[in-house]
Parts: sequence; structure tokens; C-alpha cells
Amino acid sequence: MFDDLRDLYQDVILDRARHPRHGGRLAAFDATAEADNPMCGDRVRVWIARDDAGRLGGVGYEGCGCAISLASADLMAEAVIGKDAAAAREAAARFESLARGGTLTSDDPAFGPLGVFAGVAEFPSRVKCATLPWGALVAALGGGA
Amino acid sequence: MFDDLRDLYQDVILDRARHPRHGGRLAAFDATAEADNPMCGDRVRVWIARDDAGRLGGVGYEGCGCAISLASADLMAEAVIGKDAAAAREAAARFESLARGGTLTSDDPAFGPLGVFAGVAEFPSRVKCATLPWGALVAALGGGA
Amino acid sequence: MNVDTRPAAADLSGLRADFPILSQKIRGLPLVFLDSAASAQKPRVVIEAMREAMETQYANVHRGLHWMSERTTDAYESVRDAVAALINAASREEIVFTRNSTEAINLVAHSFGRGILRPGQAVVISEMEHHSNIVPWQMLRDAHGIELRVCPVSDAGELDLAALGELLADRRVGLVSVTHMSNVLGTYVPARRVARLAHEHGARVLFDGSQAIVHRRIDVQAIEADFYAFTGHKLYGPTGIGVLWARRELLEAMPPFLGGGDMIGTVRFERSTWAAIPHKFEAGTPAILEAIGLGAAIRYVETVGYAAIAAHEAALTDHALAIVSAVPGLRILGAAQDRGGVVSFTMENAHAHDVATLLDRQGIAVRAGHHCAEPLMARFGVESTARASFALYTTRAEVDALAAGLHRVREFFA
Amino acid sequence: MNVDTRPAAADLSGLRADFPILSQKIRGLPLVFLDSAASAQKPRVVIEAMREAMETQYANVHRGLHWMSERTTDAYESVRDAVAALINAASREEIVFTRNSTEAINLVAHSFGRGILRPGQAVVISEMEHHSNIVPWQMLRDAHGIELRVCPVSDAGELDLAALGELLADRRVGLVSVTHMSNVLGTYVPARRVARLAHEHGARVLFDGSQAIVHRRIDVQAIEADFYAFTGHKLYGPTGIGVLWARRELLEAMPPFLGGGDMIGTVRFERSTWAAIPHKFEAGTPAILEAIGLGAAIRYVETVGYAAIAAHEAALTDHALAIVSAVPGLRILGAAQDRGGVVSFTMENAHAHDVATLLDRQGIAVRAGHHCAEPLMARFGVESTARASFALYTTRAEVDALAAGLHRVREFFA
Ligand SMILES: Cc1ncc(COP(=O)(O)O)c(C=O)c1O
Ligand SMILES: Cc1ncc(COP(=O)(O)O)c(C=O)c1O
Repeated sequence: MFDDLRDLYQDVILDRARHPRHGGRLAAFDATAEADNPMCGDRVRVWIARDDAGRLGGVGYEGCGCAISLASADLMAEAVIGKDAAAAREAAARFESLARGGTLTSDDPAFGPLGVFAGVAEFPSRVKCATLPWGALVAALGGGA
Repeated sequence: MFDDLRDLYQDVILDRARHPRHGGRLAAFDATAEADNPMCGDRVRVWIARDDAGRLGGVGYEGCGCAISLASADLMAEAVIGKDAAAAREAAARFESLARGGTLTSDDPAFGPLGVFAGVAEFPSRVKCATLPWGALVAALGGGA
Repeated sequence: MNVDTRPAAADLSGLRADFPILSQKIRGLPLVFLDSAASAQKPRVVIEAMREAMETQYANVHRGLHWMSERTTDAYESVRDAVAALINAASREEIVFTRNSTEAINLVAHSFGRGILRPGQAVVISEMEHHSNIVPWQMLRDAHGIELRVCPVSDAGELDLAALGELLADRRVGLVSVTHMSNVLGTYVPARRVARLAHEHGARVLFDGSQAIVHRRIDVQAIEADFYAFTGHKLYGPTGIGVLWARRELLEAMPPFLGGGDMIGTVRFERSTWAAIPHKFEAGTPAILEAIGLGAAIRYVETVGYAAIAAHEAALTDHALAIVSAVPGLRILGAAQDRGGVVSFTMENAHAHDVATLLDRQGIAVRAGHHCAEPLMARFGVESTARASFALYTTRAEVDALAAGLHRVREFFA
Repeated sequence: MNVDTRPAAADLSGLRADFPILSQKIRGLPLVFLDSAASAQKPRVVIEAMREAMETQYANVHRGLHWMSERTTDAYESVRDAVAALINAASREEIVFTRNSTEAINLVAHSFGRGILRPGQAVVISEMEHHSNIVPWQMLRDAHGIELRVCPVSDAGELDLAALGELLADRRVGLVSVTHMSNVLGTYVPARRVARLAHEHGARVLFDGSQAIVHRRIDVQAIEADFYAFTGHKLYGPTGIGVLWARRELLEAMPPFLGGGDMIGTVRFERSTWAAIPHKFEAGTPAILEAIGLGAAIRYVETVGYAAIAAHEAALTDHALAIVSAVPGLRILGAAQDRGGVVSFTMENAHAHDVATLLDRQGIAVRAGHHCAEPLMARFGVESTARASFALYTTRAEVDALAAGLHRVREFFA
């Protein structure tokens, strides 16, 4: 019965939602921002800390949301740590396109483990769940470089 | 083609609309009031003068309206001159019932020449035209006796 | 739940055929639509009434002297009589058509709120209000210097009447505006007691009847209300039409809300005058076709009968409470004595969204989120819930499907 | 009328079959419906789109995670794209759904008027406005200390642009709000010239496009508008749905109008935040089915094509002006160079109501009264007029029937 749901709730998603690796706020951080989904009330806050080279040395998050948004936050943190702001923003744009069913495919090497979110494109009302933490990240990155 | 319209536009109505007997404002009067139909912009003002016995010694009106409302004003004036306030109010109530297609019939002797307005009941949007001057009369009569 | 005191469940299963949409399949599965509290499905008579109006008898209302316009005006205005009869209003002039409940409440917040209430007075709402009965009062507070007071609800999800009395004690409250039935907890508020309490303290009372009127007959005079608001699309009618009822003397005293065609007496640039009620509050071309649809919906509900609807839904709700609460890890919000057909719940280890998505995959439509009642979510310490809600066309088999579906969801996230 | 410069009349007679109501008989006579400016009849595709939604794909929008709600949300939101494309809005977020034009203008009067304009600033309207574009500004004037200025129209029924320039000269005008096409005179206002004049003097400009958009393609960017309002039921759509378009930066700066579900970010009793545009301005359950109907109407109009509609109606209007003005004692109001398909007139010795009633007896539906434009009636020294108005389904034979009918009416009152 739930076979096609495995497209959405891939094991890695269920696993990350249950056992996050990057959850929690950072003790020392350079910026933080929150994003929320007014339609359902979910929200997530992201903290970022830059290293000496200006790259993202640490990323943390806290929030209340569904398995999709929690797993997305955790995998996002993993994906952007070590990137500079421009590369993180680019990753956010790519992720948005993936989640909305754009032309990028999930096996595009640029995605790595984020490819597991390709399935949300078929669940229009869940797309926002997946993109929510990325919205907070971009807000935390702010206008600068 | 207009045969059934003769029910509405009886000759006496066309005649009164064209050649009113009681049109115009009274030089000396005891009360005056206006009624309007916001849906179409028609309005009529009625003046009344009481005689020594408290009866309606004079009734005049001025207004801008269709043949139905002008003829109604003129025949109303004729019908209520000489009546006291209570009788005039009663006539107004009877007229309203006639125009709305109530149970009174047009040959009821109480109506006299007003019976020509029985036809408006079939033209719902014209009922207000016929009752407009009566509304102004009742307002001019005020709350007292 | 004291099942014994409830009337016997009416068998309404024959009515399902009146709702064309209910035979739809979702991903090959029969549709189990348990989201009627968000918006109900439409019986064929409603669909046909709107179609027929557009095909045989349509023109703009009130301003026409021709056949089509007269007939359409009659059809539109006759729905006002039907609404007045439905809620036992003292007169048809007390019925104002709006877009929905939300606009009805905003109308009161603007016209009564800015026009009659004075800065320094207070409005009381409750912790279990829909945003539509919160935000208009916040906007009034900020624009007009009105104090906003919030009446708590108990852990069982009932209005705290003692607290309400205290909030009213200083007699500065001008209006108590509360839901008649909570869209999250199902709680029915004891309307007449609330009204009397308000009146004893010099306050008017508005009931948000968006949910309440779907399940039970409402008599606005019997409950001693001053304002009553509801929305057509939850009462089996179309979208785009709602109702504000208010006592005549209130409507007459209140300034108009929106300005435009149909609500005027005369218009001069210097000054305009207003039409008599209810037209004073209906600016512009009204939702003519939607009123006609609502009229058909009211006739439908009256034909089925509120007694049968209430008995049917009470039985379904009892059954749902029993079998849904038996799902391990499931917590139901609210346990009011007097409740209507909505059941909100959370599930351990599964977020409400995930529950809803997994139910949807089984063809079962429930709502998940804050249900436009964020403060109530905060009150119960949750971010969101899943909610199943019942209508006259809901069957016991659908409630069973819900419970079975929830067991499967639990396994998925186990 | 310079007939030679008009495009050749398109033959749209085949389209009549698309409108089921047009085959109705009125008292045994074929219906000659010349009251489309009050509200247009609906093509079958609109009726079917609404029926189909209710029968196969309906639930509340935005808040659902289930199949029906997702599909309904898609259908509803896709109409926003269709409207944006219809009027060439810069983005879909600039499209706000309202009940009708009247509500759209009231929204601006409240949110822009009270939120952005400052007491002491002025709003300019014109002598030929519909009450819906007069009364909201009077209410704003009285509540918020805004001055109301009125731009005159010439005897030909054209906006006096020199006078407009003078009204703007002191740069205290914050908004010019004028009709794009008069519902009485048929006059099209030179929108871009008005917009530039307003902008040069630091004012924003709103066009009431209720009539204009029915007859010609509107490009809100080309005319350099700031706000544009129109109403669905005149554009062959259902009642209960209208549109406000405004530039993004204006919508973003404006405070919300109605409060409730769907327009919020987060709700706390102390303070709430608002959703992004356009949702900030759409409180409560929207007119979902009506938006779907409007979407079908827009597709229909686009399929017929504005070029064909405009050419057809221009030819009808020229013909009507020629043969109606030939009826002895008949006076036509307005003689604008640039005009759409409405013809208002008075008849010697016959009041407009009587004219309308006698035409109705011949199966011909025209409107009579002040057309919600009392100040314009005063400007032309009349109390009321009769008005014939044309739609894409109007035929030359119907215009001939009108003229013949008017000759008979004249005889009746001779
Ligand atoms: C020019 C004009 N403006 C505004 C309106 C009001 O439209 P609605 O009644 O749909 O709000 C109309 C039509 O009645 C109109 O013709
Ligand atoms: C209790 C309650 N109040 C108000 C509303 C608002 O109704 P609408 O969105 O039709 O205005 C709803 C439903 O959404 C509700 O359940």
C-alpha cells in the first residue's frame, strides 16, 4: 500500500528525521534566521558560523516540523558545511529546482545525498516542507557575499 | 403587442401623468416629506395642509418619476383630500396591499379610481413606483393623529 | 462518551448518491473524505440550482426593470427569507450576505467596532478561536484602541465560564466574540449561558457559527445572540457566500462597511445617504449565483433534517473517538461534554503532515496543520494536529477506514 | 461616428449557441438581452467548469495535504496566472481576488487610503464615476481627513484633462481614481495620458476597469496604471469574484484589509504577522469555485479574441447610435470620440422606467435608472436614462429590434 510513498519517505529521510546529525543551535555563530510556513505553522531556525576563509564552518538548526523538513535540514547542513556563501546559495537554488520537479534529475552528481528529495515534486503540498530549511539558510546568509 | 400593458398603463394613468390635477407644492402647508427609491433615483415630495377640523384640506406633490408614480401621486391626492390622518393612513395601507397583489381586489369600492393600480402587482419592479408617493404622504402625516 | 443518552443513529447512507464527487476515486482508491470541516462537498441540488440559474434565469439584481432581472432578484432575495427561517431571525432584514464567515466578522469589527465601541472598551475572545475571529479584533485593537481579552479554555477544551465572568466584571467589555463550535476540538460552547453572562455585564455577543450550524439547528433568538456569522461552503453550499445575522437595532445603528452600488440612498459628492438594512451592508453586485446555491443547500439540509444529521454525526463521532483513541501513541485533543463531529489528534513519532500524507495515499483525506488556530495549538502545547471531520454523508465504514489507516501509519513510522 | 476607420465587423453570430440562456423566451418572445453592462450572460464553458469542479475536484485550498485539496489549490491558483496574463501584470503575486470591483476599490480605499495616504492629501475622482468609485472615497474623506476632488467631464462626456491638470497642480493629490470606461456614456478614458499626468504630479492612479476590460484588451503596464479593478460577472464569469491588480511595491507597502485565515504569517494574541502578497489581502476561504469559473471565462474570451470582440461591438455601437438617435424625441447621452458598447438615452414624454417596461413587454431587456451614477445624471440634467449595452453575443438584428421597439414605445406615449 505504501510502496509509492517510499519515493517520498526514503530510508535516509526517515533515518535523518529520527537521528539528526546536525540538529541544535550553535553556541557561537555569525548569523541566524528563521523561516516558516504560514499554511501549516511549521518553522525552522538555522544558525551559521563562518571559518577564517569565510566558508561555512558550522551549520545548526532547530525547528518543529515533519520528517521531510527535519531530514531536509539535516542533509542541508551536511551539504553546505565547507562551502562559501555563493556556493551555498547555488546549492539552495539547485535544491529548490529539484524539489519542484525542475529539469535537474536526482542522479545529477551535484546533489549527492540530497537526491533523495526528488520524490517530493509529486507531492505539491510537501514541497514547502523540503525547501523550508533552505529558505532559512539563505536568509541567514543575508545579502552579502 | 402592448395589449397586456394596458393593464398597467390604463388610460387614466397615462392621462393623470400627462395632465396632473394636484401637482405642485402648497403655498401654505402644515407638513411636508420626501420619499425616494434608491434603486432608480426617483423621488417625490408631498405637502399637506390641514383644515380646521384636522382633515387634509390640501395635498400637493412634486417629483420626478415615471408615469406610474406621477399618476399615483395625483390620484392619491384626490383620494385623501378631506380625510383625517387615520383614514389617510388606512388608505395608504390598503393601497400598498392592492399594489402588491394582496387579497383586496381592484373593484373593492374602497378603492374607487385607485383600482387602476391593481395591474402593477404583476410588475414587481414597478410596485415601488406606485407606492412611492404614499410613502411620502405617510411620512408627512408623521407619528401623531 | 455517554453513548446511551444519544439519539439512535439515523441511517443516512442513501444520501451519498446525492453528492456526485463521492464516487470519485483517488489514485484508484475510493475517496474517504474526512475534511468536511474545512469545506463540505456539494449535493447535486446545489450544483443544479447554480447551473439552472445561469442557463435560464440570470441578470443583475435590484436595478433592473426587465423580466430576467426581476426573476433573479426574486431568487436572490428569497434566499434571505430561507436564511432567516433557518436560524429563526426576527426578520429577513437582519440577514446580510457576505463572502464568508471571515468577512462577516470583519464587518462587525469595522462597523460595530469602529462605529459603536469606544477606545478603552474591550473585546473578549477565547483561546479556541479560529484566526478569523482573532485577527480582525487585533486589527481593531491596534487601529482603534480597543483592549483585547482572551478567555481561557480548560484542558478538556471547554470555555472557562468562571474566567469569562471575571473578564467581564469591570463592565468595560463591549463585545464577547466566541466560536459556537471549535473547528479543532469540536467543543460546543453553551451559547445562551455565554450570552446571558455577556448581557448581564453590558456586553453584546457574537457567535462564530461556521462549524456549529453545520451539525445542529441554530435559533439565534433562543440562544439570545446579538450577532451570528456563518459561511456557505461548510453548509454544503458554494464558496463565495456567507451570512452575518445581527439584531435589527444593531444593524441600524452601525455605519456601513463597504461603499458602492446598492448600499446607497442618494449619492451627492458632498454627502451620500445609506440604503435601509440589509442593503446598507451589501455594496456592489452581490454573490447572486452563490446565494441561489446556498438557498438550495439550505433546502437540502432542511429536507434531510437537523435531527437526523445531529444523531448520525453524534454516533459517528462516538465511534471515531473510541476506535481512533485505541491506536497506540495517539492523543486526541479536547474532551468536551458537548461536541460536534471533528476529531483532532497527534501521533507519537509522526508529524501531522506525515500522517496526512500517508492517509492520503490510502485515499483518506484529513487535514493537518494548525487549522487556523495557532493560539489553541500553543494552549495544548502542540505545533499542529491531524483532524478528521464528519458530514451528513460520512459513513461508519469511513471512520473504520480511518482507524485502519492510522494503524498502518503507525507501523510505517515505528 | 467615423465608421470608415473602424475595423470590419467580425461575425460572431455562431457564438450565441455557447450561451444557453440566449435561447430562452420571455413571455413567448425571443430574449433580446441588452443589459450586459449590468452583468453578462455566461457561456457553457463557465457553467461546466464550475459544475465539474463541484462534481470531481473540490476541497478547501491552501491548507490541505490531500489530493483533492492539492488539485483544487492548483486550479484556484492557476487562475491567478490566467488573470496576470490577461492584463499583462508583471507577476502573479500582483493579482488579488476580491468579490467584485466594489470590494477591490474599497480595499484600496482602506489599505492604501488609510495606510499610506496622509490626512490633508487629496483623491481625485471624476463626474462620471460609478457609485462604487465614489462612496469609498467619501467614507475615506470622512474617516481619515482626505480631500475629495472631482474632475469634470465635457458635454461630449469626455474627461476634462486640462481640469485634471489643475486639480493636480498643488501636488497634494495622492491618488487619481477614475473609470477606464463609463458605464453610462461608453466613454473610454485615455488611460496612459491620465496615468502620466498623475505621475508627473506625484499621484498614483487607479482605473476602474469594470466595463473597459469587457470590450478591449487591457495591458496594465502599457497604460502605466498603479491599480486596476474589475469584476468577473461582467466578463462572462460568475458573480462573487473580482480582481484587484496593483504594483508589487504598493501591495507590499499596504497594510492588510480584512483579517482572518489564509492572510497571516503567525498568529499570537499579542501580535500577528502577515502572509506575503497576494495572500495578505485574501482573508478566509476564497471564492474558489468562482475563481475557477472566472478562469474559464478568461479562456473563452481569449479564444474568441479581443480583436474580434472589439470590432464586432464597435460595429454594433455605430449602428445603434445611428438608428436609435433617429427615433424622434430621443436624446443620447455622451458623444465621446473613443467609446465602448453602451448607449444611454432619454425619450421625450416618457420616463426611462416606462420605456424599459414597454421594451420588456417586447422581450427586450434594457436597464433604466441612474445606473449607480447619480452625480453624472445631475451633470447631464437628467434623473435617469434607459441604457442598452452590447456583448460579444449581441447581434445586429437585436439592435434593429431595439430601434423598432423604441418607435413603438414612442407611439404608445404620443
Ligand atoms: C464602471 C463600473 N464600476 C464599478 C461597477 C461595480 O461593479 P460590481 O458591482 O461588480 O462591484 C460597475 C458595475 O456595476 C461599473 O459599471
Ligand atoms: C470556527 C471557524 N471560524 C471561521 C472560519 C472561517 O470560515 P471562512 O474561511 O469561510 O471565512 C472557519 C473555517 O475555516 C471556522 O472553522
